[in-house]
Amino acid sequence: MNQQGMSVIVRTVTRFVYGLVLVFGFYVIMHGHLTPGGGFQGGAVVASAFALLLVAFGAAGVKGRLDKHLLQTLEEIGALAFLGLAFAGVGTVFFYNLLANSGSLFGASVALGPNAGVLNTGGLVPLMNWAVGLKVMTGIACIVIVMLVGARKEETE
Amino acid sequence: MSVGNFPFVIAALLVAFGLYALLFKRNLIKMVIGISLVETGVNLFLVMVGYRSGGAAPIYTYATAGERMVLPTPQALTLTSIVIGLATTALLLSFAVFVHRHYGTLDVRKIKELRG
Amino acid sequence: MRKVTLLVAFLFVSAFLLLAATSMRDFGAPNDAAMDDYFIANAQSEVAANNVVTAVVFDYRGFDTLGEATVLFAAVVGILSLFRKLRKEERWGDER
Amino acid sequence: MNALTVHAPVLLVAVPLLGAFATPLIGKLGRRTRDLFVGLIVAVTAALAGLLAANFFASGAAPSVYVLGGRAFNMPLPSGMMVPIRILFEVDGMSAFMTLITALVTLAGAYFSFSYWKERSGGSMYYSLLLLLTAGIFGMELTGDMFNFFVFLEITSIAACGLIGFRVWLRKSQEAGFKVMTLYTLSGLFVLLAIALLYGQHGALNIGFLASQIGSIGASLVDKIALGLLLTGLAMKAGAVPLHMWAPDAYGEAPAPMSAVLVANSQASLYALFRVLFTLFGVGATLSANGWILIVFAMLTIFVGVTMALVQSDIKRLIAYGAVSQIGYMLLGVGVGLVRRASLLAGGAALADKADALDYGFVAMQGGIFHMLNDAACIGLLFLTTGAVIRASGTRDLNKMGGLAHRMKWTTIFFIIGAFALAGIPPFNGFASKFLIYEASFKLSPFLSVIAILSSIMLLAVFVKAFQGAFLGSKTGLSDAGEAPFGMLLPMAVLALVVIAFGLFPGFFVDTIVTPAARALWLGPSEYIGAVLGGG
Repeated sequence: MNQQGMSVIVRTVTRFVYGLVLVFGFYVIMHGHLTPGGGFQGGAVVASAFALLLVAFGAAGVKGRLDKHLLQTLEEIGALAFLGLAFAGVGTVFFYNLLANSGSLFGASVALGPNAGVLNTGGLVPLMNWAVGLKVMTGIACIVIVMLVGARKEETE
Repeated sequence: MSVGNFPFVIAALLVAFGLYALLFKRNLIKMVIGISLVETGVNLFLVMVGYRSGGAAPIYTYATAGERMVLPTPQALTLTSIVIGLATTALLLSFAVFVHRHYGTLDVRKIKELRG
Repeated sequence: MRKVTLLVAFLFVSAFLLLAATSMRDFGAPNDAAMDDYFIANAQSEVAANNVVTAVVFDYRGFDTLGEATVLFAAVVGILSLFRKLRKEERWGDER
Repeated sequence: MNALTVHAPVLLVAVPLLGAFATPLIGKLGRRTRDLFVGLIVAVTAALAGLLAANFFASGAAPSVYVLGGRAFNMPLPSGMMVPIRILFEVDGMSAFMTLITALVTLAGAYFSFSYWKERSGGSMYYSLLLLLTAGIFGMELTGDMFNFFVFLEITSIAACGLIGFRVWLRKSQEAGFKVMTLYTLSGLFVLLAIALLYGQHGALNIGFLASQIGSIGASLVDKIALGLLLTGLAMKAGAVPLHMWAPDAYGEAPAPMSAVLVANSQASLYALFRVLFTLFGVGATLSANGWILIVFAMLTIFVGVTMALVQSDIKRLIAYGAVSQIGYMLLGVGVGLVRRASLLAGGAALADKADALDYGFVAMQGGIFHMLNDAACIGLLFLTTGAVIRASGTRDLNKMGGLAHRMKWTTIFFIIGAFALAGIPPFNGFASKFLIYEASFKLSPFLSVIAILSSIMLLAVFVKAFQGAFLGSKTGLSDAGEAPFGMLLPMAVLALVVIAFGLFPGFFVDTIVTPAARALWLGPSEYIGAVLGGG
């Protein structure tokens, strides 16, 4: 693997797969309260798509597309959003799930027992999934980029 | 057929292998691998603790009615500890990169300014 | 000398681990599952989430998840701080 | 109780976390704005800790709980259940006491950093890591849930290692970072394995519930192995000999104000060790043996710490070994208390009757716990002065320094105060707590007390050597050395005032804050359990 990335086969396959991996990651985050998965898992899947880009195109190839400062800012926003959602219930108790069964956004009640699942349930849980998903995808992508670029610098020195 | 507590022994063995790598390997990267092995062993142990024989995943979407479910808490704890393991491993590897930058080696026998 | 100490410590800890594993209860038969049965029975009515594990992660034990997100945040900040750009006066080896 | 008091425990963790998440964003607005923001967050956190402690010590010192995410903050059990379902925070005398220590040290460390770290790169990340470390320490001290404790332990580990390796231009700091992170992770994994064992045995994670289970059915073999793993992991994280290899590196290589905060971190692990020994395994385990294990740890720590300090020529590392030896005094005091408590329990005596200044076990506990506060203040002061000295002279080697007393009068005075206090010289606070420890351990075994006193005298010799090397002598080779700026002198002065105040009025502080803390451990788990499960 050189600075320019890997062979043309890998790059072509990456162009196809990249979008699919992203969509799958967002699906896992979105359906976290219904199916196996959640913010962390989906975020890791999306971050793996970023890592795939890095491996296939090399650090130079993604320079314009993945900016580490932007990623870091997004990560902080995700963290703040999660903390804010935790603070939302502080009228009762910190971390109180005030949207569950309330009838508003994500506030529908769920039929007890096995069912097909409704997306509009879970109260704060889906929102937290999104906050954590944003945090994890940008955080892991940030780690991968910084470590890859840092390690490169050492090789050329 | 009952398996007794044989699966727990497997997890303990994994932890022991990791400890061995951590204590007796001389390369920083191999030490990190040792730590990862210990982590994996502990996570495996944690998730095994929550198994209930014949149980299914604790998710109601399209589940069979009246099915036995395994304990959800250890799965949540394992999820948390996997992410923590990821974070520590990443930080350890970054330190290894910088140790290599300063000392030009990853051999612990040659990195010993902090003794005594 | 150092190697012998390490070997003794290693054997000691490993023996303890194996002892703990062999004297655990049987695999697949939890002693006391009151807490987890509560989660399984009430996650749908209290949190309105079908996935009990997610209900535990984000509601019942949400604070752990905040801590976990914080750990990841700390690692990102730590790694970014290691690979940051240094100023001119921060020379290699300055002890200040 | 008003809303602020109710939510104070969780705000103590949430406010520093908010600061940590927001600091890199606010840092984009410039250094002054960021420093103002961090200063505000740290001050608010310290005020909350003060509020929590004041409210707690005024209200007659019964443990209180805060249930995270429940329908009400004080309902740990859902109807019809015997197990707490949610994570909860539990404040008793000991945790309220510990939050005071942490608040004091972080306040001094953060405000010292504003001028110490002014011309350095990466300031936003530095303060972010500092606030994360603070939040982690507060979480460790307040939480009532085993796994939650582990999560906070890992937050402090990672944030601490980020700070230790922060000066990437020093090769030693990177070596220390790797070493400390390895050992912190290992200790964390030991704790996690112990938690898994306890969960497998009892199906719960709440400390109060586990304590009541262990107390009522007795500790099984697996429980005892879990206790062994917890002891090993937490002693490693606290830096007790023979598991201390990381401690001098960590304290020595971190930026000076952060070394002070790292000492608070070690003390939080020590607090957890005491919590495990007195609350989780407070009845139904081999108490006397645990006490003697603590005493052995303590004697080794005192002795090795002081002898290693004698041979150092690096001023920071010398003080780091001094800090290691002080951990031993705390362990000694509490270990003696644990042994005495076990013999009283075996004799069938009521512990509540013995919780006064007449029983040597309780006095030892008071001494050990009071020494935590004193040590945080004077070791913090010493690390801050060292930071000022290294900044002025550009070296850490005592053989190359000299004559700083001519240029840095105030720093010299603060160094003398800190050194005398740590070595246990009368009008300062170290004497007040060490005297209690000597007195009580003499009654258990004169040998312990003789070693402790001799080590203190050796420690004084160490500091005389350091003082002579750094401050006395002619003004040589230090062209740009001058007095530390006001921003650095002020936190030092605050800590020095604390040192003197605790030394002059020890009786008042022992009665108001130390005795409730010691009682909370001494009386065992029944009150702690009662706050969670009701009845008791």
